[in-house]
Amino acid sequence: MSEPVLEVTDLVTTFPTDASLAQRAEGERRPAAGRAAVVDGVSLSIAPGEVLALVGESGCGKSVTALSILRLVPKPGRIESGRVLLAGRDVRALPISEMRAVRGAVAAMIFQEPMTSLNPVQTVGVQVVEAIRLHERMSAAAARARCVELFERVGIPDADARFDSFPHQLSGGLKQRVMIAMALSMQPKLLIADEPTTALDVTIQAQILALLREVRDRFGMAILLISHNLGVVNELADRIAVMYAGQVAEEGTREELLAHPRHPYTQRLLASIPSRHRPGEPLAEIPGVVPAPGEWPAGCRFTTRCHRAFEPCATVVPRATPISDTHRAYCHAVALEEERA
Amino acid sequence: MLAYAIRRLAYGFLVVLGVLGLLFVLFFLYAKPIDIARRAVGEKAPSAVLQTWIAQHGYDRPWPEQLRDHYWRMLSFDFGRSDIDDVPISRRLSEGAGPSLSFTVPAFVIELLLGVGLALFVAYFRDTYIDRMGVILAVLSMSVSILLVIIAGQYVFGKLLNWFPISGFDPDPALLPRFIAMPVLIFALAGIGGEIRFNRTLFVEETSRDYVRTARAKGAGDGRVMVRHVLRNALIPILTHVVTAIPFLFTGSLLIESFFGIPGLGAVTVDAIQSSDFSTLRVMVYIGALLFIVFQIVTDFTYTLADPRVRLE
Amino acid sequence: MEAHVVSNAVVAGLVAGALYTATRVRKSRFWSESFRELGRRRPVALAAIAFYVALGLADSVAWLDSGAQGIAAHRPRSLVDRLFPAEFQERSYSAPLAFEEFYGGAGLRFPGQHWLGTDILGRDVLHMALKGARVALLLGGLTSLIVIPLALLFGMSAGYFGGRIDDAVFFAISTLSSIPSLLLLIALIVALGRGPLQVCFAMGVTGWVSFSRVIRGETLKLRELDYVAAARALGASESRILLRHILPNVMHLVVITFVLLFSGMVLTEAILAFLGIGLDGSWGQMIDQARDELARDPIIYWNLTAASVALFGLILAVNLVGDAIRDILDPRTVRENV
Amino acid sequence: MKRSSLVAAFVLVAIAACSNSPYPKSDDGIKVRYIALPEWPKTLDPGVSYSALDHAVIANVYDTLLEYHYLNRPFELIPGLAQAVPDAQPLGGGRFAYRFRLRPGMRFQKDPCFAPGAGPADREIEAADFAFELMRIADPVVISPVVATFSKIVGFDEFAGRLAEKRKSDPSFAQLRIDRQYADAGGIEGVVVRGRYELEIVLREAYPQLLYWFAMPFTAPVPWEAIAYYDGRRGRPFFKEHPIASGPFRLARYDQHSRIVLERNPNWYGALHPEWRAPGATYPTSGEPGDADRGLLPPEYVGRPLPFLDRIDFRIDKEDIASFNKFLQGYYDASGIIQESFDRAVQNGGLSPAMAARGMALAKSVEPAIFYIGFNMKDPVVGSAGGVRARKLRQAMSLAIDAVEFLRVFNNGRDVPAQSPIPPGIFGYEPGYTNPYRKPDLERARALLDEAGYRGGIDPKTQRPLHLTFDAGSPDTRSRLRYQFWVDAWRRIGIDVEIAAQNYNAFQEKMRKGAYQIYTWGWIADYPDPENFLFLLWGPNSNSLNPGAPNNSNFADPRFDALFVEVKDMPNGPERMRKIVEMRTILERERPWIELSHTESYALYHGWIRNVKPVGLSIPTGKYVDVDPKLRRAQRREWNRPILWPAWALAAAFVGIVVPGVITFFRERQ
Repeated sequence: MSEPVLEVTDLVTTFPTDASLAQRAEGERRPAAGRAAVVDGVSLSIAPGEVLALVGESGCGKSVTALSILRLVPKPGRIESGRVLLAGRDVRALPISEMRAVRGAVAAMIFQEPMTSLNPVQTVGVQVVEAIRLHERMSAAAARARCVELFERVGIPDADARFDSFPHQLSGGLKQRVMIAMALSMQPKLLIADEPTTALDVTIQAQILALLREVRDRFGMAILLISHNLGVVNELADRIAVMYAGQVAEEGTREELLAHPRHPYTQRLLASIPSRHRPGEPLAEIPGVVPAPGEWPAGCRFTTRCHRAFEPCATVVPRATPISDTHRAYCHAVALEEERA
Repeated sequence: MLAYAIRRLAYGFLVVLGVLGLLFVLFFLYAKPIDIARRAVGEKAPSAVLQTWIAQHGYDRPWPEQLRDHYWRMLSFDFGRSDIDDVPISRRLSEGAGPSLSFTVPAFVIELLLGVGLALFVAYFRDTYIDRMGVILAVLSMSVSILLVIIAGQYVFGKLLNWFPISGFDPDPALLPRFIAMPVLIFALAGIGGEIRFNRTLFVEETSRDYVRTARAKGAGDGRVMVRHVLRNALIPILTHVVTAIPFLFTGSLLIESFFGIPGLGAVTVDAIQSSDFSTLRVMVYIGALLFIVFQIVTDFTYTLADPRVRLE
Repeated sequence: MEAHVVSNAVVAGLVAGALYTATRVRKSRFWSESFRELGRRRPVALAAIAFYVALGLADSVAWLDSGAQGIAAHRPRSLVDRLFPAEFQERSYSAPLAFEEFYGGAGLRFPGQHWLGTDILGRDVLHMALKGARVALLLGGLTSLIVIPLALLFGMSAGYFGGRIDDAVFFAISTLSSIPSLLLLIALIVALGRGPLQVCFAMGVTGWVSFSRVIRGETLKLRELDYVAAARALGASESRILLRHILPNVMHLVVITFVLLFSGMVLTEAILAFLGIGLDGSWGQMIDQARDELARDPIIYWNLTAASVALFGLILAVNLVGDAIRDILDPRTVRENV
Repeated sequence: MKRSSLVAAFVLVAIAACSNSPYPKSDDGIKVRYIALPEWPKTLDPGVSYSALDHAVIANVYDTLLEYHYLNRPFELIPGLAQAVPDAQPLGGGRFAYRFRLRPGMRFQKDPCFAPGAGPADREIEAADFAFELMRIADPVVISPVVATFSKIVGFDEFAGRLAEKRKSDPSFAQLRIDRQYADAGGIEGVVVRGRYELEIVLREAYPQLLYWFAMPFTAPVPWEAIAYYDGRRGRPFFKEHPIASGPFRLARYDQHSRIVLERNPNWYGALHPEWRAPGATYPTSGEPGDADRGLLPPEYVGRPLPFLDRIDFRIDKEDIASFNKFLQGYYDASGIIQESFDRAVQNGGLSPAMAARGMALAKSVEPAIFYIGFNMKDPVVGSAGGVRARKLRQAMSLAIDAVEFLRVFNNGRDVPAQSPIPPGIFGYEPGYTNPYRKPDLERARALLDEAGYRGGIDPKTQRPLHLTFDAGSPDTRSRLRYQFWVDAWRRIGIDVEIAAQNYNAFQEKMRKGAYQIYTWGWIADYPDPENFLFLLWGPNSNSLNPGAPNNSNFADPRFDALFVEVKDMPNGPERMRKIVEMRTILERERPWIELSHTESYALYHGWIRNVKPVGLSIPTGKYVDVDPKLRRAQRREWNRPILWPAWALAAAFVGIVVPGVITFFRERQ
């Protein structure tokens, strides 16, 4: 396995708890000190050309993890601890000027809502050119040519005309393509795609996924795909990491996880996909609700909703139990099974 | 676009006619011709002279005729003479325009720049004590009457610290800055509270938008994000708010010119009020309305520059 | 009918009206919750406004002293007046809590009892400052009583019926609003004469413009909403829709706009006082009379400071409460319309 | 960060660049006198302007046949453009003639109007120019305020009639050149021009006060060319904005609303012919006793040719507080003392030590003026129609007003409490006389009220306090305070007086229709003669007879009117004094007025200005005064050093508050 593009170890990102947030909104001088670790000790790594999917219900911290990588956590969030190695450089140690050089050049990001992710009062061309010229000195004409070429590469028809149109003149799919073009403008080593297809209708979704696959294959670019849609993950991901309540529950290759998931949460998650469900049986669903940040049980955070929870789960935080050299799960039950096997 | 322009100008003209109509009614409510004559000619004049003056100025004609003449003269900018000292009002306007603009324009520009600049600065430091302090100062400055700001300013800067002349005016370029320094300072600071507060709320709202996150993801620096993205998007509401600040130019110039002895349009208006010289007052109101309408139309057109989404149908 | 009897009646009416709205507010969850939220956010400013209102109302309740004779027998004294002894007047200036006159050091008729000193005519500054509250509230209150019903009538009908009514009202709004408000105000007062009624009417006209524009805009939006269409489908008459559906949804805007305009009006009155066409006994007039006293040496500050602090206090409180109300009730619409 | 440093830099630059001097550096070396005018002059036309303010400007521009001696008191006429002060020559039929002889060789200032199109030219002053000005006063189009006075000249009104008639009958007549119009209308019979330098004025009746009028700008020489040329057409100014000088100064700059500048007139007869040593062109050699030790007869000035100043610079400064402060900073050379700063300037009657230390001088003088509250005698309640009851009411109200207290509160004790209409310094004033109804006595006032049938101030008809209205025009806040003082005074005796302030038109309307009860008015003397005050109460001058006449009280007492006719033409002497005393006792009893005060003018002068004597009447003082620019510049610099530490404190505070916040923000940032 060649040098990983991204290596995140024990990342912890905290936000003030809801209670202190309410007091802050009201202008309280000293909001309650409580901060909850929305991302609590997440570790993951991606090799060049590899697609890692980060899966989990909404609110499990997958987006915050992604934003933390580029240090884009919105206020009042804060990265407390952990190491983020991006192409061998520790992102958290970088001064702001160098961090800016990393964003867009070493790692780039596209978002879920293409409708609102583009500046409405600037043409799409200008916005892509800005992405280019932020990192490379280049004449306007050269930048424009580069941008048109990028538009063609991401499949935007008559790219030169589109250069001068405004975001509100393009469809959702075209806008997402512009976002991707913008992300690819400096051939970054890592592309973070936060729910890239969720806001698009199905036919466009397929085209965007095909584009992402082509990007991985042609440029050997590592992709961190964030999604709650297991169908999309199944199509694109090489490896999958399942997150629950700020922690990685299980991690492994696509085949391992989809064929024989071991962590109870992953199992129930897969079971609730309609397409895999056998007709006649009631749809499987997970009882209870994801606990709010800061109100997590001491031990394994899934314990309150886990059908295989037993004595240690409530008090002891599960450690990673290796199932194969690429497959791990953080669950006492799985650890027990492995001991016996 | 052109169709919209024509329609907008036509509507603007209709409003001008409305304004003139209102002024004519007010004028007639105000004075009977014999009073105006006596005021212009003087209390001691025999009634014969008064009648000739009334005939000369056409106040004895039936009101529809006077209405038509009123519209015709106002629209052709022939403002006639002041009731009090018979000086052609148009000459008074041209003499007064210079001094008035010499301090209202710089004050307006400074207020706009500071208003946007400080608001951006405070919005950038959102939820820090700089932000809270900025808002508090803005609300405080809005709650102080401009009358007090002028009185205190003249007393402190003029009398105690000897920085600027207490009052007075001289168009000579070498002397002009020292005369308009305090009026501009006071005028800009008086209106800035409202501007900062209004702009700050706009900027805070824009910074939470998704495209700002995209810009930062691209590696854009904070300064660039605030100006090229946040400010550009907040431009339209700022433009509309700026238009509403124009009338404030008149209030400010009215007070500041009489306190600082600047012989501008404000001073002429105050003099017209205190000596009940309605013919001059009428022209001042007319010019004020005209400027306001023109400025509103101009602002409508700048919308398209500021925001491509706006289609002027 | 004596003036003070009329004012007593008005006060009674206002208090009754306030009680009635209080019961209505307690019933509707939306309003009671907003009010509690407002109380939590700006307790001090709310208390300040309550104090000013109470002061204004107290000052409007007056009656004749049966015992007095001569001219005093025919001078009704209000609750606020009764806080001070009758004929509570010195010969001229005296410093706060002073025991002798500011000039010449002669003895005072009420030594040490003038908390904020006396003005050039020897009148007690604290007493005048307190009486200023009534004038400010009269200005704000009276003008709004004229403006709100008119603005609702015109604004809603223009917004709802559209067509010619809307054109006419919109034309009136653009005509009036294209004249700088102070100049329009002055032209009206100079034309109609300088009494308090004329000033309030003139303020009303300028206030009406902003009010009706906001209401027209909101009604235009509400008219398109589905629930209005639904009501019409169920056969509700136009007037019923206006009263039952549109009016309640516009009331929160009325509250917000009123608060914003109130501070504007009181500040404008201070400028009118300087131009000599303001209201009698207002803080603006006190400031204008006192503005030359800064030049005296040693400086006479108490007259100007008392009036300025009183004026500043009310305006600051109203602005703070105004902000809070706007954030609570409806952050978005108001910014575009006002 | 960079934006805040930008703002701080801007403030500092602004302060460094500006000094607080309102005048250019180039002015420092010149002999220029700076004067503050509280209002902008309405007109500079000598035939029309009647206010002391306008005269302060044009008295230095228009010379007149006679002038007042600068120093002698009581005022004494000396020859100006005329060679001598004429005496009245009685002619048959009660007529009197005055003959003036001009000095040949006196010229108007150079001006394009004398040779239109050919550039500035000038012309000799001739007797016809004086005749032309008198005809202008008669001309109805000019609307001069002093027509009534000059209609005493034989043929004056007839000329005006002929002129108006010709203009109405023949429209082309009005297009004729102005001097031809006057010539075709036959001129004024009583104004005879003999040759180029002799002028004779013939009066229909005795009017010794006429000579005083020939010391006022009304009768200054006006060239017809100026009237014809400056008609406001084709961009040319009106004549009322462009005076043509015959005096020591001429108009150099006229911004009506901000600044008026006069500069030395090279064509003035005093400059062209110093050898004449004309009384109007040389500094007086003698004066009033005490003038010498007041520094008004210094050897370096006595007998020297005038004027001493190069320029007089008038600035319109409406806020009297601001102009007084600028005077303290040295930017005006002299100033009256505003009520607010009186105690700093004057202590127990003399200059305060602080002011003396700055080298200032204080000049006190009583100006011939009277301010009073008047009753409208036509009103049924307060007027003569109310008979004895009304008179007792007026007497009671007069006793309620304490003029000394009023002056103490509003004028820092300045001004002389008035006992009768005639002010000090004018014949007929008796310092010892005290008016019994002007000594405040509330008890007697209440007693008089009871006698008048208003027991305790209650009006029997309405069973409520007697309600009267005090009519004020549209008073500014300060004058409303004064009226409130009087209302409070009357309230103490039970009368409820309401201040009726309405807009200007309504006020004028009420005055015309006589629908007013109480009012306040003031009168400043045109010339130093008791007639100029008593005529304010002369029956035929009643406002109700012809609008605008000065007798606003409509006071018409037959005995008083008869005495007035006798007194007005009598020379000063015991006989005239006896009749004046009798008139005074009538006023004492009838109380048409409540006399308040005679103006006592206090003026402060800086050390660098010399030969200044307060005069009151419109006398050309500009040519007698001198200035020491070097001393002025030194003292100004010393008094106006800007205090800059607040600027640094402000900048430091701004940085101190913002910077820590910024630093912590960036440190916290990810």
